[in-house]
Amino acid sequence: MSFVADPINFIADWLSKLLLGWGLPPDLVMVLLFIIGSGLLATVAMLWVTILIWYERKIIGRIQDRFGPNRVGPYGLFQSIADMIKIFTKEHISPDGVDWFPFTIAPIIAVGAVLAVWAVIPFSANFVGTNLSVGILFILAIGGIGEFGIVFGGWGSNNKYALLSAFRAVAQLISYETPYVICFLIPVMLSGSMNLNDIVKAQDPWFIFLAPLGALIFFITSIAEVGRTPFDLAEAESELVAGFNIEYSGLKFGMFYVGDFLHSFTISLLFAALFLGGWKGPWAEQIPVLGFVYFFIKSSAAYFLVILLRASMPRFRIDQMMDFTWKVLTPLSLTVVSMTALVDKLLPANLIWVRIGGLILLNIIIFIATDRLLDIYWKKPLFQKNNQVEDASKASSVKLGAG
Amino acid sequence: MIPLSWYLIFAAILFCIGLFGVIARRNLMSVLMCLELMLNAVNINLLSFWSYLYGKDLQALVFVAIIFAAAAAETAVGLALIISVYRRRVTVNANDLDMMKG
Amino acid sequence: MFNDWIYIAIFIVISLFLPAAAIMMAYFLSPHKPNAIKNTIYECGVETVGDTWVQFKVQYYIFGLIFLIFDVESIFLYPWAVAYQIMSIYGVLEAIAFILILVGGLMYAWRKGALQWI
Amino acid sequence: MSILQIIFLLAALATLFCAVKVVITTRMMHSAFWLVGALLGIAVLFAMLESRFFVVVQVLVYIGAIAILIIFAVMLTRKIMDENQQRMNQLWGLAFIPAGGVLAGLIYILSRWNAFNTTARTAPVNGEDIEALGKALVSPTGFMLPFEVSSILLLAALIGAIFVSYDRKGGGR
Repeated sequence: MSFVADPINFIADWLSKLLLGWGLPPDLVMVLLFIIGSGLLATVAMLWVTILIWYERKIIGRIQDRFGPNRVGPYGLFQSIADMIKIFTKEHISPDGVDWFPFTIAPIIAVGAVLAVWAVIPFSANFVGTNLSVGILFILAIGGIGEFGIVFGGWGSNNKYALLSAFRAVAQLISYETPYVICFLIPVMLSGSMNLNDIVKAQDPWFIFLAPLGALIFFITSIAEVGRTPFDLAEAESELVAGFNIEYSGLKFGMFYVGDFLHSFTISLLFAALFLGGWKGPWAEQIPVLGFVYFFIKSSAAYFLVILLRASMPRFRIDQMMDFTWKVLTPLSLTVVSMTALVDKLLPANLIWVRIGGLILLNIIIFIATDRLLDIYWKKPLFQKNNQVEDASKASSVKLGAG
Repeated sequence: MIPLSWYLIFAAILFCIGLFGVIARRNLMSVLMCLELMLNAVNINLLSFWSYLYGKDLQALVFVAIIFAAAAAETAVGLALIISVYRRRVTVNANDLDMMKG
Repeated sequence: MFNDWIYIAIFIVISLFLPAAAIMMAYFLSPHKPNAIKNTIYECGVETVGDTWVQFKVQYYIFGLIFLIFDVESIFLYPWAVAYQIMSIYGVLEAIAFILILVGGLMYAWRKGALQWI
Repeated sequence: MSILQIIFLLAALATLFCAVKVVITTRMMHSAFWLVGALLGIAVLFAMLESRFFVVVQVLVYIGAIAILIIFAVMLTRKIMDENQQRMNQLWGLAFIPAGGVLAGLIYILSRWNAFNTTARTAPVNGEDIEALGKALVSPTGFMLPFEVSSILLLAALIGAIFVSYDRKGGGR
């Protein structure tokens, strides 16, 4: 193992040998290495947010025919650092009658619950925080804790707008979590493991080729989980004054912002790891640094798509949004999971091209059938006659067509 | 190593705290939360028996999964009943529900 | 091995500690000049009367309910998905029956109009 | 005392403290928040029992779904729950008798059992075998019946809860 091929494990080995050489007990050395490693990873993730904000502002600026930040540093690269220094010196106002503990802990949970996901993401063949055998469910569970950041924030603020929008946000999150949880079944099923590194290793054809519809639903629902445009109803400025974080100021507000950006990059990482082959690529097994680069490129591409959607889509209306998840995405994801399971079992596992062809054909059939059903449903509602339903299904058929 | 008895005593205490709450609290919501505590105590018991005595078997695990499903069903129906009662009577206190009294 | 949980615990503690430390640092760096007007709760127009009680719809509960049922379904479906590679076609058919039974519940909610956001 | 024992005691005491707070807190919302704390503590204990799957399931289902549902229901029925309400029944002291009796009886019966103080684990060290669990869930000689019955249980709960709580006109208050 040379330094160039795999610097992180090289340094870790060197450090553990050094510490063991000092006569420390092995358990203590392990815990120390864990603390150093996770501390570095979490710090890098937090600082990475400044780059993300710069990247997003630059791209959105270009899309809107502006320059974006271009004053501080080369290409405006230090703009977010300047913003960070500014927000550090802003006053923390805690209004009268706040519920102190939930109010304080809400921004911490909002960031921590996103950051904790990074513990199980495989960044390269042998650089992964921990090989937790239930990694997928861990990610889902951490997402469930993230909802409490919003509930605590809304409840603790002692403000009716904050409370109302917090519960709207949570209703949205849990509604989109239903197809999200079901979609996670597809990579687990195709790889036979819940360990993220095993899932990446099992992607001989990338899973996006075996389950394109699953990847699409995953992408849509994970954007809704973050709460970005077009699903940013939680902080719809024109409807609910500012969302659940209205009473927050200073860095406490900034932490919600940081959590938001970090979350949208984290879903790009997950999308790349689950459907785009993660760190897989030519010679990635031998030279782990290459795997890191591949993973970075793939997740940046996914992040670019997320930003593109934000820049080009208008916001949903809340009833359309709820209809879209409950009446389109949930039945569709259940269909995709069960049909993929059935067809993949019937196809011979060793003929790789037959498998890809069969599954893509299946996905196309399901897609066309959904499109037809939505058309029929739009003209003549299946279960009830209501104008709002027609609007919603129209919107969702347009959405599916665009996706 | 931790002896099995610690887990069992812990689960027993948790169960009894839940039982006390179920009997003593007036508010139906609170009664439901205490029921959740009792179900969790049962789950701890099952998993500790699995971990210490029957590690090779799957019965305990399936049982825990079924208890999760039962807890979910119980919460769903219980909360629905509470909401419905609240709508009709504008109270969620167990003592005030006396419509069956002659 | 227990090591994984130790790592996860350390990571969670650190990922809660970092934002907390940043907020603490900002708290000491920032000015503190509270006054009565600044500390009031944000309102459009008049002040809040009484507790911040808002009208709540049963819709929130219905969505939470359906989500709960599908979440519990995942307890059974995730082990099934892990074992998918080594099971026969009958196992897949049973899981499809399992899913279909739950879709019946979704259809009931749909027909009842409970999925409609009012 | 080993480090594991100290971790166990800390987690257990925190869980019991949260459980007591669930029982004695007057504001329902705070009670629900304490319940979340107790559930997290129980997840830590599951992790100490070498279970992998049920730790995350505990967090996913209990905290992510059931606690959220309880919080929604608390919000729905919140109007009459202010602090000046009486939180206990009139004769709440009497509840100590069954609770204490059950506790004493349980500990007495358990302490007469041989395996009570065993420390040897039989569970696999890297968590439960999820693959075997999944295979057993759908095999006719395994747990096929509980698997399908639980889906019917969930269906019944869903239909029943919607039937009871949903009111077509206006959707409730």
